[in-house]
Formats: sequence, C-alpha cells, structure tokens
Amino acid sequence: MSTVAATQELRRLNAEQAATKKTVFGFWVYLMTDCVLFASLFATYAVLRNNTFGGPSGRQLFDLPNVLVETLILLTSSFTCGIAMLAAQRRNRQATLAWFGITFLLGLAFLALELTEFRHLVHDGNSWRRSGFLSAFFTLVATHGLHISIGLLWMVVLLVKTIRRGFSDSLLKRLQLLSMFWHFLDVIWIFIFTVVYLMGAIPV
Amino acid sequence: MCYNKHKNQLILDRRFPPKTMKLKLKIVLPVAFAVLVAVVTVWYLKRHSVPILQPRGVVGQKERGLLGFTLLLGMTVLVPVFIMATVIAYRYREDNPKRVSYTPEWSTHRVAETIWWGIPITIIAILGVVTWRTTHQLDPYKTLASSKKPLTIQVVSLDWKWLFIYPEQHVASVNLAPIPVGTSVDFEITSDTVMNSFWVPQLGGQIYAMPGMVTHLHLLANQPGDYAGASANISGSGFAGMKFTVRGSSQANFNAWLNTAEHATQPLSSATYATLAKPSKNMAPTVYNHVQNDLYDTIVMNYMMPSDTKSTTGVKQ
Amino acid sequence: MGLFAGVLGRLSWSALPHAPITIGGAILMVLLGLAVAGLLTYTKRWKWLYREWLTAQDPKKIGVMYLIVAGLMLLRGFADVLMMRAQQATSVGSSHGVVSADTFQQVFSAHGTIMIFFVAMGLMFGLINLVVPLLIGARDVAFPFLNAASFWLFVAGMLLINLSLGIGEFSAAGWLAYPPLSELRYSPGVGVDYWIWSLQIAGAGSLLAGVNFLVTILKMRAPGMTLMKMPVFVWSVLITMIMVIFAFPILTATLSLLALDRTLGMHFFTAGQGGNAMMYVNLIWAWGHPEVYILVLRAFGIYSEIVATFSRKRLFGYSSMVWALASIAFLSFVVWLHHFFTMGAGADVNAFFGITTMIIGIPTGVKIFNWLFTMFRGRIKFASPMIWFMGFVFLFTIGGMTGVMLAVPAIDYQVHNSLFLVAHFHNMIIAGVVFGFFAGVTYWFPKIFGFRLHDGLGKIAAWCWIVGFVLAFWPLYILGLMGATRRLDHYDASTGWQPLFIVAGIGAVVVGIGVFFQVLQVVVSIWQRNERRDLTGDPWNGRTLEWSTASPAPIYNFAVIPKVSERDAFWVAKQRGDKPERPEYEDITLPKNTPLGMVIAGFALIFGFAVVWHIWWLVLLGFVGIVTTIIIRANDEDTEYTLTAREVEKLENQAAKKRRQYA
Amino acid sequence: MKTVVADHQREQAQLRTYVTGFVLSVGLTVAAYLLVTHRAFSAWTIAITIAILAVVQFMVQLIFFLHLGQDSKPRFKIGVFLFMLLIVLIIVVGSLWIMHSLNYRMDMSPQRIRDYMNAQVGL
Repeated sequence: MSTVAATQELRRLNAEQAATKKTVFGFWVYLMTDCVLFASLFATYAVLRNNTFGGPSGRQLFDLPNVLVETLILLTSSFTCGIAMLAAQRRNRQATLAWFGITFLLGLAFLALELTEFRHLVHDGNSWRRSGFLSAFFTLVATHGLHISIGLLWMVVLLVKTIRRGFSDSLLKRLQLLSMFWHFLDVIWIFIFTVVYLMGAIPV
Repeated sequence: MCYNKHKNQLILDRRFPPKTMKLKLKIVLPVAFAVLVAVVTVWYLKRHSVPILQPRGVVGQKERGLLGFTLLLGMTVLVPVFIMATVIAYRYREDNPKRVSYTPEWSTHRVAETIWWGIPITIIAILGVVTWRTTHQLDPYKTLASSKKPLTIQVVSLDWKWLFIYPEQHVASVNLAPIPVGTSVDFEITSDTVMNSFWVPQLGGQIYAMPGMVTHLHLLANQPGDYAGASANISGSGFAGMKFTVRGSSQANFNAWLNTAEHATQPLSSATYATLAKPSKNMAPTVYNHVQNDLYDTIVMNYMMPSDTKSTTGVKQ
Repeated sequence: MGLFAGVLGRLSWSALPHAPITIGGAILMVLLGLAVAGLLTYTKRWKWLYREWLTAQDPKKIGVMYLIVAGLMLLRGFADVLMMRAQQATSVGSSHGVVSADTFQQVFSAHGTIMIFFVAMGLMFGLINLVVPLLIGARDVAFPFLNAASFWLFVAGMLLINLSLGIGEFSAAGWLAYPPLSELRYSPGVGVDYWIWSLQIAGAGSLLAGVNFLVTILKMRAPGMTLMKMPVFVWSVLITMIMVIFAFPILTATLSLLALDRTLGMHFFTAGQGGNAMMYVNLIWAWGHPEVYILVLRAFGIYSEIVATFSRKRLFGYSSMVWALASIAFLSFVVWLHHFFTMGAGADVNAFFGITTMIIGIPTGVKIFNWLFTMFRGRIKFASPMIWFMGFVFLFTIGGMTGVMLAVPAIDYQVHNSLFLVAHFHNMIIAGVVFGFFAGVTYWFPKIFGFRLHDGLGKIAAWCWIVGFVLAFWPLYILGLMGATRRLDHYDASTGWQPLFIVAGIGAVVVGIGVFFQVLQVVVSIWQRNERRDLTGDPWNGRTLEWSTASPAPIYNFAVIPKVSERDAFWVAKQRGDKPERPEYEDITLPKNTPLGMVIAGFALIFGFAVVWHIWWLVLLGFVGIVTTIIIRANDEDTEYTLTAREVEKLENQAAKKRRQYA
Repeated sequence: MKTVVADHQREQAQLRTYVTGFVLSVGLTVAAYLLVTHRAFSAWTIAITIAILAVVQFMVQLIFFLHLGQDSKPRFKIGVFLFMLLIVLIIVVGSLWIMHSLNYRMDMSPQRIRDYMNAQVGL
C-alpha cells in the first residue's frame, strides 16, 4: 500500500514542481514583453532627445549626484532581495521578513527621491507639457517608477501573507516571481541611468 | 441520411447542390468568369482616363515601366501556380474514375523543394537589384535632368485646400499650379494642418506633407495638359475635397498666367494668409500677388520654435 | 454644469447620437441586447449561463464564446461595409450619398478596427482555445484563469468600441489614427479616446493570451511529442504567439503615448512643441506589420491541416513548412517601413525595406507549392473547407503578386494609400485570413459541438464569398490605377469611377448572400443535429490527436494522455490498426469556475469608459477594482477540483452510452 | 544530515554570487558616473564607454541575480530572452536609422538641402 501512496506522493510532487517551473517560465516570458515595452519608450526618448522646443535640455535639468544615490539604493535593494530569497529558501521566517522589509524601505526611498526630482522639475516650470523631450523623459522614468510601485505593493501583499499563513510552496513560488521582477526592474534602471541621465549630461 | 455507418465514410450531401452540375462546369465556369472580368477590365481601361497607366511625366513613365516589369515577373509565379492548382485538383480528386497513383506516405522530394525555394529566390534577387537601382533613380529629392532652368514651388497643405507659392515670382495660387512643360519642378512641401500627401498620379509619385517639416518632390511634365492631383492621406472631414490641378503649359502660357497673377487683386500678407488658413472646403482656384517673402519659412518655423520669438502667422499653436 | 461637470467629466446629454444612421445602429444594438435578455429570463437560464459559461475556465467553452463574439462583430463590420459601398456608389457630383462625411469617416475607422481586432483576432483566439490543447494532447492551457481573463478583456474592449455608437462618437482618423489628426487639436471629441482605450484593453487581452499559449505549447505537450512531431497548425500557433508577445507591447506603448498626449497634454506626436508625428507612424507600423502576419500565419497553419487531411496524404515537406513559418516570423519584424515609403526617408532606407518585404514573398510562395504538392498524388475530397482552400490559392496568389509590386518603393510612390493598396490588403486578409478561419471552423466544428455543419450550404457560401470578393475588389484595383485614393466619401462625376464603385457594391451584396448562407448553414445544421451527429470522433478521417478523442470532446479532453512517437500520430495508429487498449484511468485536476476573470474585465471596461469621459473618480475606482480583484484571486488557495479515476470512468461510459443511442 | 550540509554549501555559494554581483554592479555604476562627471575624454568616447559599461552591468545582473542560462535541457528561457534582444535591437536601431534618415532630409536649412539635391541628379 505504501508504494502506491509513495508513487502518488511522488507524482504530486513532480506535478507541483512542473507547475512552479511553468509559472516561473510564464512570468519570465511576461518580463520579456515588458522589455519590448521599455524598448519602445527608449526608442521614443532617443528620437525626441533634442526636441526641447527652446526649453531646457537634459544637461541643465539633471542633478547627477541625486541620481547616483538613487541608483546605488536600487542596487542595494536588489542585493537585499537576493539575501531575502536565500532566507526564504531556508524557510526562516524572521530573516525573510527582515530582509524583504529592508528591500521595501530601499525601494520606497528610491521612489521618494524620484518623486522629489519630478516635483522640482514641475515646480521650475519644466513639466511634461513643456516639450517633446520632457514628455519623453517623464514618461520613460515614470513608467519605471510605476513598475517599482507595483513591485512594492506586491511585496506588501506577500509579506502580509507570510506573516498570516507562513510558508507554503505557492508562497515560495510567488516570492521567487517577485525577486525576478525586482532584479528585472534593476536591469531596466541601469539603462535609464546610462541613456537618460549619463548620456544626457555629456557635454557635447 | 448523410452519415453512412457501415462504410465509415462521409457521403457528400447529395440533396444540395443538385447532382446534375457536372464536374467540368465547376472548372469552366470560374475560367469563363475570369476571362469575362479580364475583357471588361481592358474595355473599361481603354475608354476612361487612367493616370497611372497613361503618365505624362518622366517620373510617371519610369514608374509605369517598373509596374509592368514587376507584373510580368509576378506572372512567372502566378501562372504556374494557377495551372498546377487546377490540374492537381482535377486529376487527383477522390471520385476520379481514371486510375491515378496515390502515395499517402510520400512527403519529401529534394529536387522539387530546391526548385521552389530556388526559383522565387532568383526572381526576388532580380527584383531586388531592380528595386535598389530604381529607388535611387526615382528618389523624389533628386532634381530631374532637363535643359530648362528648374522652377521651385512652395506647397502648403491647409484644411482642405492646397496653397502654391512661387517664391522667385512672388505670386501664389490656391488649388491650381501651372508649371512650364519640360522643366524640373521642385515642390517644397509642408503643411500648416494635419499630415497630407501631395500626389499627382499622371506626373508620377507622391510624398507626405507634414507640419514643421519640408519634404521635396521633383516632377517634370512632358506635354501641356491639366493633371489632377489629390491628397492621399486622410486629413479630416474635408478630405474628399482636397483636390488640385497641376497645369502643364508652354512657356508662353505660363508667362501669361504669371502676368495675370501679378496683377491679382489680393496680396498674400500674413493677415490674408490667416483667413485663408481657416478650414474651408472645395475652394475655387484663386490667385494672390506680392507674397510676403518669408511667409513659407514662418509657416514651417512656427512648429519648430516657440512662437514668442518670431510669429507673424495668425494661426496660433 | 458646475457640480455636474466634476461628477461626470465630459459626459453630458449631447453625447447621444444625432446622425440617423448612428441612432438606428444604437437602437438596433439595444434591441438585440434586450431580446437576448428576454429570451434568457423566459427560459429561466440565467443561472445556467452564469454557471456554465460566464465563469467557465475550460478553454473549449472560452473558445466557443470567442467565436460567438467574433461572429457578431463580423456582422457589425459587414454592416459598415454595406454603408461604405452605398456611400461610394451614390455620392457623385451633386449628390452626397447616404451619410455625411464625418459619419463616413467614423464608419471606415470602426470597420477597420473591428475587423482586425475583434473579428480576425477573435476568430483566431477562439479556434486556438478550442483546438490547441486537443492537438498537443493536453487537458488544459498553462494558466486557465489568465485565459478567461484575457477573453473577458477582449469582450470589454469590444463593448467599449460598441458603446461609442450610442454614447459620444467614434474616431474619424482611420483604423490607425495617425497624429496630428488624432491629436486633441484636430480631433477634440472623445472618438480617438474610445479607439485608444478599446484597443488597449483588447490588446492587453491578446498579449496575456499570447504568453499563455506560448507556455502551453512549450511546456504541456503530450509525452513523446517533440517540437518536430507537432502538427503544423500548432507550429503556426507557437510562432504566432512569439510574434504576439513581441509585437503587442509596442502597440501598448504607442497607444499610451497618444493617450498621454491627449489626456495630460504631453507632446510626443503633436504638430508643434517638440512633438514628432513621424515617430508615431514608425512605432504603430513596427507593431502593425507583425500584426497582419500574426493573422495570416495561423490561417496557413489551418490550411496545412486541412489540405493534408482532405488529400489523405502526409503534409509535403514538413520541415521546409516549419522553416518557412519561422523565416516569415523573423522577416515580419524587419519590413514595417513599406507602410510609409512616401514619408520621405532616404533612398537607402526605402530600398532596404523594399527588398526585405519582397524576401517575405519567398517562404509564402514555398508554402503554396508545398500545399499543391500535398494534393499531388492524393485522394482529394472536396468538402467545403477545400473549397475555401481553393479560393485561397487563387485569390491569395494574386494578392501576393500585388504585394510584391507594392514592395517596390518607386511603384508604391504611385499607388500608396490608393484603392489599389486597399484591394491588396483586403485580398490578403479576406482570401488569406478569413477564408482560413471559415475552413478551420467548418473542419473542427464536429469536434467542438459533436455534429457536422451542412456541407452543401457551406460550399455555396464559399462560392458566394469567392465570386463576391472578385466583384467587390477587382474594381478597386482598377480604381487605384485611375487615381482614386482610399477613404473617399465623395468624388466628381468626370472621373468616370462610378460604374466601378457600383460593381463593387454588387460584389459586397454577393458576399452578403454568402454570409446569409453561412448563418443558414449553422441554423440548418443545429436543426438537423441528430442526423448529422459525428459518432466516431473522427468525421474527416483525420491525422492528428484531436480526432482520437470523442466529439464533442469531454471537459478533460483526453481520459488518458496519449503517448506520441511520430508525426500524424493518430493516422499512423489507424494505419497500423492497433486497437485502443483498455484505458487505465487516473485522477484529473481541473480548474474551478470563477467569475473573477469577468470582474477584472468589468473593472477594466469601467476604467476605459471613465478615462474616455474624464470621469476621474470612476477611473480611480476602476483601477482599484482591478488591483483588489487580482489580489483576491492571488490569495484564493483552492482553485482546482479533482475528478477521481472512478468518476472519469463513469463519465466516459455515460458518453459512450449516449453515442450508442444516437447510432 | 548530508542534505542539510549540501543545502548550507549551496546557500553559501549562492550568497557569494550575490555579493560578487552586487560589488561588480556598484563598481560599474560608479565608474560610468566618474567618467561622465570628470570630462576626461571626448564626448564620443565617453558615450561609447558608458554604453559598454551598461551592457556589462546588464550581463552581470542577468547571470548573478537572474540566474539566466542555468535552466534545464530545452533552454526555452534563454531562447525567448535572445529573441527578445533581437527584437529590441531591431526596433531601437531600426527606429533610430529611419528617424535619422527622415529628420536629416526633413528640417535641413534651405541652402544645405539645395546642395544635397543637386548632388544627386536623377532621371
């Protein structure tokens, strides 16, 4: 009797594992489509880079030190997210909650810095209505910011779930998806940081 | 009954269509229909003006030749496919009384596959070379070789009419553009409204008219005549009325027209231009003189630079 | 209007339609809805509808719903056709035809958008939902809930576009709404917003369905079925899904940029202020051209299945067919500039894109030769799918030839945006995509509903469509050469075009008769369904796995997942004549029905409608609704139920007994 | 017992990859930043180098954090990723090439365009 139960259990485990791999692959495919979405926004930004219509260009507007701090914050949050995943695989609830908490705070800090930068720009009259360049800049960076906010909301939902119901296979799977999403956003930010801010600030 | 249990085979629904329609009819009828369509087409084309097939401009003639060449090249694939499809369908139909071979498992044939990968590749290679050459030759930005001094006409597409400005002659005209025969005419095209497309089928080619940008189209009329032109890009409710005529005329007639234009009643200052730019449909051809010399550049620059630096046109952004 | 303005944004009584045609259309739609609601209440089937269909997670049920919605949209799109033909046949010289210029422009914009997004994509995803799991020997798609959500998003997009008939007006800027015409300055109304947001919602649905089916095909094939042993239709679906997931994000991005221009006053594509309208044309066609190949590639897949089955022969040159599909997929991403040769790009750019466009003709030509050689030395049974295929072969080749002609930039300078171009792309879409779906629906109808469609009526409909098509679009080729541009709502008598427009009108009527015969075919087949029942599960002597299970296919598709060893597995098994051995049943887990997919789409519809009318509080409500529903669904643990082996056995025996009763 | 030790080792290895990935990323970011703020080279070389640095950092993130390329036999994940890169390249490079060619011919100053046109005598 035990062999039948064992094969049943083995088959259920295999099915479970196949389901996880299928979902992870599905989410990976979704991330690839998001890359193409960002590619279109990058292409639009690259085309409209010099369409400042008499208004200020990137060189006058960008505060590079502030952006460097933002980038380092996001890199660190990506790192702490990795550590949190290790803790989660060990099913150590305290460590997972702690590290994901840090990742959440870093993400929030990044978002706060970005929003203050936007507020300064709008305050000085360089809002997205001013020129094609500024429209492209705001849209590209704000779309990334929107993705970061979705990531943070998702993190809150999963942390609450961890606290209330502890670890289950489906929770581990969802944490893995979240960490994939977070690393992916970090990759997108690298290109925004390079193409928008660094290349914008190169003295021609 | 439509389903026969014993022979486990589908009997076509005998009741409908009637059994009497012979198989031959099913092939003869479409062929007859195709021939009828071809005959009516040729008859119709003979009796009506077909600008693209009866070009009067150098560019248009070259493009018609290219159209014919590509059609013939395409036929070399189309005709075999039509013949093969008919013969194979007829010969290998299920209820063919003649004994024809049936090879259910045969599914690859090296030589056949290399043929129908090879032939299309060679055809496309030929066409590719022709395309590369003709695209460079017929580039609308190229000035056309002609003995006479080239003429420049600045074109502004407005809400549902075309404004033609003759910069050297300081005259302007709406919906009518006389050009001397045999001269390479450079149309500098822009728009002060939405995107339009400046298209004169009988002289050859079209190009988009876009606000804040200047596109160029070179045309040359071989012989005098009125050549209909239109906008080929949807531009709002008056789109169907955006018609104009390019009048190929001998040098004498062209000079005569210039005289009448110079003595026209209305000067084209920025004020009159502002009223002209207001949306209106099916405007009769009118003529203006003493065109303000930087009017065209202002129309273009209005979209490039903020208007507070230099603005004369009435149309606000 | 103070308080009122804030509460309902731009929405006001003036939004109700004024033109007689739109009033008539709106009333017709409302009456249709009331009739259906009345029928449901009369037969007390609301519960049944909710339990069986609205909350369904079974891809076959979702597929049927896709086909019904796409069928309705085909009728609506066809009504637009009749209006356009009537207008263009009568609006000459002094008379201004049946509708005003502005209504006419809304009609052709709606016609294009509905036919591409809601008919072609709808029919396609419908067929894929119905057949792909069966073809690859799977029980379900990879993500059932995502599948239901993408269907309902498709319905939400369809509802939003049809709402524009009753409330407000629709876009008058064509089916791709080029700026600056589609910008606020030249289209101040809500028309373009309706267009943007119905496409965003339907586009999101398509993207999610693309991801879903890509994972289904890659990860859930029957054991032993490697990629090169898959049916060719599944190959065409796999390759098309790859194109969907990489093309639709460009559409989402471009529509979002246009929406930002119109709602937040940004300047991506505005005429001045640093905007660049050319970038919109570039981006929209970077999605546009892969989109039309997304439509046609799956029709190619259907043709491959049909020709192989009805010629009772293996498909000729399987690997070269797959390579042709793959090369078309890649090439479709590098040709998009042929849609705007005449915008003024340099000769090198035009020539490069012209040549890549021609190169796509090669694999297409190869496929046609392969189909012909599949028929060569076969036993061809001319059922109605084969008539659709013969129509395809003759008409699509003409379309392909005119396509190669249009690929030469110098020729395109003459015929761009003329009726010649209109005739070309209708040639490709009607003869290629639409004929393919009608053939596919007829072919797989018994597997879905358990009874065959009336073949005679199907053939008459096919002939009507073929003859009607030639009558409707051959004159347009000539008109294009005579200098007629597209989208004309009026022209002068001196041009001599009217007789050709009248012939085109007659062609549309003949196609209308074809559509009538199709509706008659369905009605007659339902009426005689007991006579026409398919008892063996294999009405056409098929070759692939879906014919090995009963028809209509049970909810779990296969009681026992089949083992596959080579191509055309079912045909080989039949040839060897091996008896199906006694199946040893196992537990099957299937997804539970849930209304949340519909709820998400409902909130998306509210969100879309609110953004169109600038009702900001409703926008927030819609967005929050979507997010909370997703979170609720994510936390919902028990989403599956299991059928024990005994229950499966009981179901199988019941179905077998019912079949014996009919025989 | 053995599995626990193996898990521990695997986790340590994982931690090491994260740390190296993190240090590399920060290094590359700061390097690119300093290059721009200290104007040591011509604009063109700076642009090229920071582009390369960005691509390297992209690879670092992919390998160290997203574990790309270590999945099972039918490598669909990396297949989809490479096709995505191809499509992104086609769109971005294609769009830039097209828009450059359009803008170059569209808003040139009248004098320069006259020379451009005369340079290519057509039919």
